[in-house]
Amino acid sequence: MDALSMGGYGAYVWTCYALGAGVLVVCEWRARLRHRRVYREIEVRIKALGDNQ
Amino acid sequence: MTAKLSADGLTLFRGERCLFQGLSFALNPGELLLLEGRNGSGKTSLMRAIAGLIEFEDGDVLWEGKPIRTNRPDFYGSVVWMQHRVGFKADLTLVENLRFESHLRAQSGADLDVVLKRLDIDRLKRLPLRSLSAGQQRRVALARMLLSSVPLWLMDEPFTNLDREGRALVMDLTTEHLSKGGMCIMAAHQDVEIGGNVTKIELK
Amino acid sequence: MWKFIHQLASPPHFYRIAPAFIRWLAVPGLLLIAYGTYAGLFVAPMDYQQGDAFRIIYIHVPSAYLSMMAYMIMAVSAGIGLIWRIKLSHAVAAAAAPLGAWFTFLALATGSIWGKPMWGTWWEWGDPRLTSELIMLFLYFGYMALRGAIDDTAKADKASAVLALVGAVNVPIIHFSVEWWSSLHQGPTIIKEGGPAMDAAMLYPLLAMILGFTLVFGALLLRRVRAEVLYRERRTRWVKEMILAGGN
Amino acid sequence: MMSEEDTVGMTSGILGVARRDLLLAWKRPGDILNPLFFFAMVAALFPLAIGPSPEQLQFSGPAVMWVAALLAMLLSLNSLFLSDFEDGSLDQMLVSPVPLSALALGKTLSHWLTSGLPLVIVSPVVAITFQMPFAVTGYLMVTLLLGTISLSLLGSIGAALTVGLHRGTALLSLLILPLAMPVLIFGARTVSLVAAGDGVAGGLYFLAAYAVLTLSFAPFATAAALRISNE
Repeated sequence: MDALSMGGYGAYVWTCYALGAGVLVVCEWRARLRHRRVYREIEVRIKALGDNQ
Repeated sequence: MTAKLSADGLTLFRGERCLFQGLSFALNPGELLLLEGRNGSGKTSLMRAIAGLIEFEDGDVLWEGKPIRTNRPDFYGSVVWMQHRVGFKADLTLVENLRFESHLRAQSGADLDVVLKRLDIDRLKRLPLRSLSAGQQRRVALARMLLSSVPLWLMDEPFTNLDREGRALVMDLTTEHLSKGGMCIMAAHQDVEIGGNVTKIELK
Repeated sequence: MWKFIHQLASPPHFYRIAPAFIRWLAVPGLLLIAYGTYAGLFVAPMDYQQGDAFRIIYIHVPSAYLSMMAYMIMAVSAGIGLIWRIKLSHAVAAAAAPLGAWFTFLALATGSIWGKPMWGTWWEWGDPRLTSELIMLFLYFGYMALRGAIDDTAKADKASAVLALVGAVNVPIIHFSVEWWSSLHQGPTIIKEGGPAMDAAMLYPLLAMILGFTLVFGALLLRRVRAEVLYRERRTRWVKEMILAGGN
Repeated sequence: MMSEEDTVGMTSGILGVARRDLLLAWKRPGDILNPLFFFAMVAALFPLAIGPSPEQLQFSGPAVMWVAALLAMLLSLNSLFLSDFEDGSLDQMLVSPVPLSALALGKTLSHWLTSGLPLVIVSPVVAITFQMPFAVTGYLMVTLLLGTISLSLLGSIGAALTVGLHRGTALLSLLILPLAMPVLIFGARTVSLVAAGDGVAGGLYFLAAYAVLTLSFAPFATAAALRISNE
């Protein structure tokens, strides 16, 4: 419990580490999301063009 | 012998659309290059690209054998550009507008009054450009070309807004320019009757 | 050497080999962060002035460093793209901006949280570093807004590259002027985050965190660049063939 | 008889464009006056918001006037290249042997003469309402004189980048304001320092050096941006 309370600064310290982890996760997630969206868009277009030809 | 102006393997995209691919041409003194095609076929884009205002996807336009992209001052010192938007200030008078031209490119030293008389706009000298009709503004743009002393005329749709008389005037002036060893690239969707050495490019 | 760079800069090749690079950056990076977090939180001794609150610097310093680093990467690759017309480097610049903005945000948030117990306020204008970071965030916003406002990718690349270069000239000046400005301010005394005489047990976790964050940043950057490359090459034959073959 | 180099050159390009734009401004005085009115009105908003206490006004005067000046400059920047872009004059400037950076510098020069310099000239009038002593007003004018040069030059880059874009005004502010912070900091703080009776040489040197620095790179950045924006 002592380790968690960080000499009374626990809330500040843990918030910062959570934020750090959060930013890393969000960046990774946004990058994957963007990739997936672009991929889908191209896939749909290629399929649609394939039907026309 | 290298041509004065030449192009090899030009490819141009506008947005997602490919306007043309692998286009080539050559132009020498006394010659006219005529770009034909319906509206929206990419004539204006090609003209703007030759003028160096937009970039080709592939290929280069060469002026005296050197790509214009890297030799802009050389090329631009020999060109005058006429397009749909005439490039004059509506608030300035005809004379004030033409006087500014001398800061942009070499002038032939031709007498202003003679040139304006020939174009039949000498009465409008002191009027601000906004009070001129579209056709009269086109004639002022022609005055810009006559007052300059450059060999290459780039004209995008020079006949727009001109009456029959005006169109004949453009053709006469161009023929005259070519006969003096000048060059011209013209984009037009009307029939053009210009004597001399004409090459045509049809855009689809 | 040149051939290697040229090959790497070819979009299909980059797209194929990027996942391997991402793995090789992310795994050691995450391991370093794990070690740094553990050692920083539980092993490093308490700072006698700041108490346990100083442990925030293990997040704050790497993110502040990366916010500058990302701007530099962005400006340099934008410059390369503008001068040598390498499409991949424009993609790198486009990918670096949002990441840089996120790390700048992290540096600001942690700096502000650190400031609360230290200065008693969430925001202290007297601290030049926080103020610089704030302006940095505005610079990133401007860059991304300009990119977002131009539809044509090639045009957006070139216009934003000019902005990135102008910004890069200004960043040191902004830094300097904020420094000068706060030196006039007679506010609360600012405790320096870690002096030169830092205990080894405090220093090693910090170095591990900086290196780990940098590696993970590299991995994130590559992942974003990969998505950018795919978008930019969407009309090409290799993308079509890859997607028809069900590749990833 | 002048040679070609004399008639079509850098100096002639800079001065020719500047003269044309000044002539245009002369025919449309509203373009000069509107930012000035804006400057005076923003400066008047603050006393109304802060309250009439002379001490407080005297204290916040330099900062308020500098912020107002910065916003007024920003307001006038939006139209810097817009009409040239719309009527095709920009095309004519691009297709010219005169370096585009020289023409851009000419435009910036006339922008400064029609928006920066008038601000400097009317600033003493506004300063009176802030109870600013004469000596301090003198320094305010000097910092504005040096600072607005940088603002015009930096602003021309932003104006060139955003010309032809929708939502141009808001975007322009977003691009330029962070870059303008050093000018604001040194401008406003230097005047505040004078008011407090401190030394000022450092701030003035910085503003002068920054003006020279922006003068050395802004025209080229503006030219590059114009070429890109006009595509």
